[in-house]
Amino acid sequence: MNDTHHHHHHGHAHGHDHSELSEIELRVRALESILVEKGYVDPAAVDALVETYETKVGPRNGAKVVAKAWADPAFRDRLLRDATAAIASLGFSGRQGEHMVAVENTPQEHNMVVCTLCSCYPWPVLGLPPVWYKSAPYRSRAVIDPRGVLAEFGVALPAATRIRVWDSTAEVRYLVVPMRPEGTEGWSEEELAALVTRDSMIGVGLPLRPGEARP
Amino acid sequence: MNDTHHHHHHGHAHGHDHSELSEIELRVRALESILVEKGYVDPAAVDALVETYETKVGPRNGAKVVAKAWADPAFRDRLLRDATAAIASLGFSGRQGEHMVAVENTPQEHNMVVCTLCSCYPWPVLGLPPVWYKSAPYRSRAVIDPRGVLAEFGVALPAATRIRVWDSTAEVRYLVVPMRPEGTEGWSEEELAALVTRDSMIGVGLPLRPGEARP
Amino acid sequence: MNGGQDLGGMMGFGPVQPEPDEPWFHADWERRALGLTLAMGATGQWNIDMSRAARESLHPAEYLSSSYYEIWTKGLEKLVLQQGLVTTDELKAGHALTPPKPVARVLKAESVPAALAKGSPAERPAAAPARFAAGDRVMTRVMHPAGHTRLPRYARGKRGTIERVHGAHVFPDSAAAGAGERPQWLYTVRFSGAELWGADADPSLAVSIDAWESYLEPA
Amino acid sequence: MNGGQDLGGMMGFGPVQPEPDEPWFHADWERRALGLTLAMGATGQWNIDMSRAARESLHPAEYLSSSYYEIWTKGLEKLVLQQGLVTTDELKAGHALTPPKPVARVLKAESVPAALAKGSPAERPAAAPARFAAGDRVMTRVMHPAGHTRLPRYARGKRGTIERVHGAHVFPDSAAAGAGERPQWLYTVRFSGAELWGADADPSLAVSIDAWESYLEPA
Repeated sequence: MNDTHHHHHHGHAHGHDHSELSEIELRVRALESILVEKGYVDPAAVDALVETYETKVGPRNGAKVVAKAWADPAFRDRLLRDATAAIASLGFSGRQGEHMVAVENTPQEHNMVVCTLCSCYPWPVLGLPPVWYKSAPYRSRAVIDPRGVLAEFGVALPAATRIRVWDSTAEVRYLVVPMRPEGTEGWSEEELAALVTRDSMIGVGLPLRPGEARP
Repeated sequence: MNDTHHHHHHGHAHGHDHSELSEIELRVRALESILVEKGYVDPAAVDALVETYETKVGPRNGAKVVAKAWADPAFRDRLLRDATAAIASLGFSGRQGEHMVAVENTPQEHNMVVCTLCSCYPWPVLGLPPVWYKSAPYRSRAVIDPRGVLAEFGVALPAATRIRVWDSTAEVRYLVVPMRPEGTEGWSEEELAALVTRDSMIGVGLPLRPGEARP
Repeated sequence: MNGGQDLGGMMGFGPVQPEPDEPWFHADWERRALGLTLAMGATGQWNIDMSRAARESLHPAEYLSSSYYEIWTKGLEKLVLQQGLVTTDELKAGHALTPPKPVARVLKAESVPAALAKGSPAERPAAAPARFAAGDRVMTRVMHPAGHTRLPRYARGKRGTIERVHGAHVFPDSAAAGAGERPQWLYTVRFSGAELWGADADPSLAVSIDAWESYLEPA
Repeated sequence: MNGGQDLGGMMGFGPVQPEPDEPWFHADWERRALGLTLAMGATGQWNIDMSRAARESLHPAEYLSSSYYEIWTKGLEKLVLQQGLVTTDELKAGHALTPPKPVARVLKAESVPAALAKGSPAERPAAAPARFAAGDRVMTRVMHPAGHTRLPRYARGKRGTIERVHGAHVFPDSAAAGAGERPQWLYTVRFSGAELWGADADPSLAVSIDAWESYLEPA
């Protein structure tokens, strides 16, 4: 176990030392060899699955959804009423997005999404979750100390803003629709989408403002 | 961390591999060197503390208390009314036994002691706690599944017997007075004390019966 | 089960630490762990609730000291062993030593896009009308099952308000045990921070969970 | 804090495993860890509640994967660092590199028997009459303090009965924070298994905790 002196960093693969990485690498390799040899798994299917999530699905999908909701009031209404259908109409659907709900930030209420029990996340619109989303610090604190978590992301909301945390305990997946930044009147959906960060769609960040460089 | 293949054994020093023992050995040695060099600790005092708990204090103290309670009704009454004083009258007192409560098993109710939050234990009467008492399996399950725990100690109580678990969350320490075994009429306190196991004074065991060998 | 996965409200893990670059994968084994987990899921030998139950049954110290792809890998090992698809000797050897067991499906590369697009919807026809409607006050059950459940500890025995009615969904507590889908109405239940965490809670906080009907009683 | 130490009702740790021989110590470092912890406690630089708080603040994965003497050792390291008695450089070097800080007492070998016999009683004169009496029905508070507390999670927001009144005892939530002893009446509070664990609890089970007065409200 982790007895390195004063080494209290846990739960991140990149925090592990080399010998442990080798251990898990060997374990995964062994598993793949067995599963392929037994014919349960087509290694080309594994390649295709990995390639899909590494290159084809990601938060630009969600940004298009949000930008359209900002630009098109009828789409926004459909999105808030039936997010699964509205998102599918843009071509995003399927695994880990079968039952979508979109929740809209307002000056009165800020939404934030977590999965305290595992790592539920809306893959078709956001891609795979980042390490921190799946790790104990976020999962443990989002429901009890969301302002403390937001502060670690550099977000300070007005004290009067209510914070609404959605714990994804079922197969429903939540997409936060952040508030449209000021100064974007008349912008195209493409221009708007460039302001929509992944963090803003989880609720741990705010969209970029006009002129603000993507971090 | 512990990634040894299928090595799921945690929380016992003897379950750790050699390299880890060396790590903690080095750590303790470093700490002692510093504390002694700085004059905070007298190494002879450390020796004396260890010697006390290794050779002078142990569950035979508690067995004497229980045997006397069995043999002497007036002592039993004093023990149940003011255990700290009654136990001190036999010469057992001090650290981790400052506030004692004795709880008596009956055919109707069986008592069991745990410290879910750390390892609180009545040192003057039982000595240092065993590893299992301080470990997660016992601490987690004693309060929710005491019959399951008792089964692992080979104890099966009648379904009608109530089980009363004492979680030692303060500086009060609990000593279980088990039921006196049948067939011990007229026995001396010394003879009776030989039947009183440590486990029976925690509530995870029963006293030996006459003729039963000490396990 | 009250295992290492039930993290809501726990403390002591330190700050959230986003990575500056946030790569999708940190090493190739993470890619394979993802792909193998999804491909084996496609065999139909288990459902998603069994997968979660397998991960949750890791010793809590192991769960909490493992990265998520490590948890997936260890969970996948448990599942293939439980289902008799792989033996412990094979895991040790790193090679097949026994004949394969038949599985319902093997996902082929060309079927990947369709399989991902289809997903695995959890909604099912409802056998009865919903017991609760939006606005109803409910109380979550106090329950500590040894098996899988999706009612987190922090939200047990708490009063909240039904906010959304989602339809009847596969009941994980049953599906994880291999006892059938037994669909139940699913609700979003909203709680105040004070109800969950006490008087010292952030007064601006509300938290919701998605809760199956049998987790709830009228309040 | 809701740390790794709060184990009551958790699952997944496997069976209780008594050792056949049950040695007091498994290696000499365990002897030294015990002796050093007790000897440093005698310096008066911290109280028992601070010791517990230090151990509980270990990362939960570390807490749950450490043996108890390891936990004590790591807690002692935290305490000597917090108190400025030792520096991190010294821990790394394994030797003193800076002058000692004055401490209130240094325990000498000849004083060990008397110190152990004296112990550290936690009872204090009561400033006010006890609010509750044996037989009273009480409700434990829902609270999730970031600091040290001795009200376990499983017993928060639960109805029970006062069974014993122990006198006024040092209040750990305060003492651990270095905010003074602030003694409070201490009670044994008894709960039914069903109150703590729900309808599926062992019907023959009752559990008690020892609870300070501010943990309790009339019910």
